[in-house]
Amino acid sequence: PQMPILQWEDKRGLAFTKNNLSYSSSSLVIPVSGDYYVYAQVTFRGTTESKPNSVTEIITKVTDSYPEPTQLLTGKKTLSEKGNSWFQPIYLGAVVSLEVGDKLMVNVSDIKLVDYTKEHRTFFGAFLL
Amino acid sequence: PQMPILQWEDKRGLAFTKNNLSYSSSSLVIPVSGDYYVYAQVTFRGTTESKPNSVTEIITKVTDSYPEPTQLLTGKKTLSEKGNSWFQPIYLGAVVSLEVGDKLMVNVSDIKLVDYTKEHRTFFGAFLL
Amino acid sequence: PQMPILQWEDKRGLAFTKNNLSYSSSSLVIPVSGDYYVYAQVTFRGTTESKPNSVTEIITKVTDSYPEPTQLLTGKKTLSEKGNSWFQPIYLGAVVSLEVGDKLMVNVSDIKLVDYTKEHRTFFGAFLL
Amino acid sequence: SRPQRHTRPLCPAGMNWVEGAHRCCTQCPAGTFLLKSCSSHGNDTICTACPSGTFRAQPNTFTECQACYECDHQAFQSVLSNCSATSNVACGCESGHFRDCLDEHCSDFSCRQCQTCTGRLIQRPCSETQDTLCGSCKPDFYTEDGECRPCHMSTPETCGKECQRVCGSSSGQDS
Repeated sequence: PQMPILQWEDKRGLAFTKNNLSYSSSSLVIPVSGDYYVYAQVTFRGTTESKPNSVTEIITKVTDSYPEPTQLLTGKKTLSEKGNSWFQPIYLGAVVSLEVGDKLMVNVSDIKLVDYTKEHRTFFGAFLL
Repeated sequence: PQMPILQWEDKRGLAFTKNNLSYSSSSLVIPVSGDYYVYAQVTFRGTTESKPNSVTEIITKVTDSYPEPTQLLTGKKTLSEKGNSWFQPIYLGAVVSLEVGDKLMVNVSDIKLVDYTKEHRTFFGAFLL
Repeated sequence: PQMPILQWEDKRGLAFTKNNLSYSSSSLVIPVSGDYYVYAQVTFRGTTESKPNSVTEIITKVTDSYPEPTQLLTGKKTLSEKGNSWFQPIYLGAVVSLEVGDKLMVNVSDIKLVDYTKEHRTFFGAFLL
Repeated sequence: SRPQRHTRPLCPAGMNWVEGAHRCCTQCPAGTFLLKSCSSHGNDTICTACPSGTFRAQPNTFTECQACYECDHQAFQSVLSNCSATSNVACGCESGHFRDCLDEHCSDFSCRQCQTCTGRLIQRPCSETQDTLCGSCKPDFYTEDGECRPCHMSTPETCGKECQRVCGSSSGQDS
């Protein structure tokens, strides 16, 4: 079963899309085939009560021509925080070859643990080389 | 209250600036408006005595014409190390739209905990897309 | 003593090389002098028995004209996980000036602890700006 | 040659130097941002209101407004004041709760319930940033394994020092 998919703000504040790289239904849609540097940071946070063993962030690609999503980049971290609140950022970034129409999305192990409160803590993007 | 601002070496060793991206008074100064990939890693380190609850790294933008800095990217991590010494690197990177004259800087929660001893552990940079 | 050097898959799955950036004997070989964004993520993982105090990832440059490798980027993290198994990803990325013929490689503190099981967890790359 | 320092003439209050127009142009007031910059041949800055969910607290020549923060429901925060076009959201705790700050900046905190000091004197009441500080047992209460319990005539062992008043008056009546 695929992990929950994050939704993103694509216009307000620091967020923007350009050069036909568009955002729709939780995905960045690739406008032209080529090599892209794709990156995302998710800040996970919670209290001791809501502390899982680990948190995971995955950047995934969905292609019309293939039924299953492809995992491109994965960051998995076990947690050992003791205090009553914890913070764990995971940054991922790499060059991947993409085709026009491919969709990029970010999956996380638990959406409730994602820090959505400040736009500079959790972000996602891509640029054509 | 803004967090302390890190100072950087911009000429010696691996450090360099070019294409008019200049460094002055702790900031990278943007020479031409456009989209930049901005990144920084700070390695925090200390002993158990000097271990805070958390460490934070923020990449900030300052503009002459606006009194308040804008936080662009933030990495915040709670610490749970037990041993007598601890290390915690935080890497941040993303594309941001910048205007000519904007200044980029790196703020940290505690300057005393920053590992400045080796240039390959703590670094900061940007490039125009 | 240099830390162990990781070996990489350069053709199958998500891996690829192009624009004459070639891979041979554990290194990316630089085809043309210039500024490159170099990056790598290593996911370390193990069980409590095999848990060291810390894990380290270093991106290193070897140049024919200089006998010793140069450390370009380093990520060092102390571990405090308690559970029976632990995961710790370390991402590094920055712009470095390279000469034609320079070789880039990734060193790790302990090869046995590197998660090589999934290509999206541990990866290495570079692109010319 | 001496590196040419990027010098900019100082603009009068309420105006900013705009490189493109090579002149000072009026700033957009707080709550708005720059829709169209002024031009070198006369027309002035055109501003427009910050879209909902964003704000600008100061006059500016920015091409976007800052995204509002959100209060952290996972940390039981509540909204003290909503984000407006000119001010960010302000988050706090509901009454009967205090801010358990992660660090001295307290930019991140979780709201935790104030202690109720059952059977104890309140040494320092619960405040926004500090839990209640409970003191010793109230009069007519006695301590038993860390708890403060009310003195009762019926239970003989409570007629120790703390409960003299309750037990004292009752024994007076019996004799």
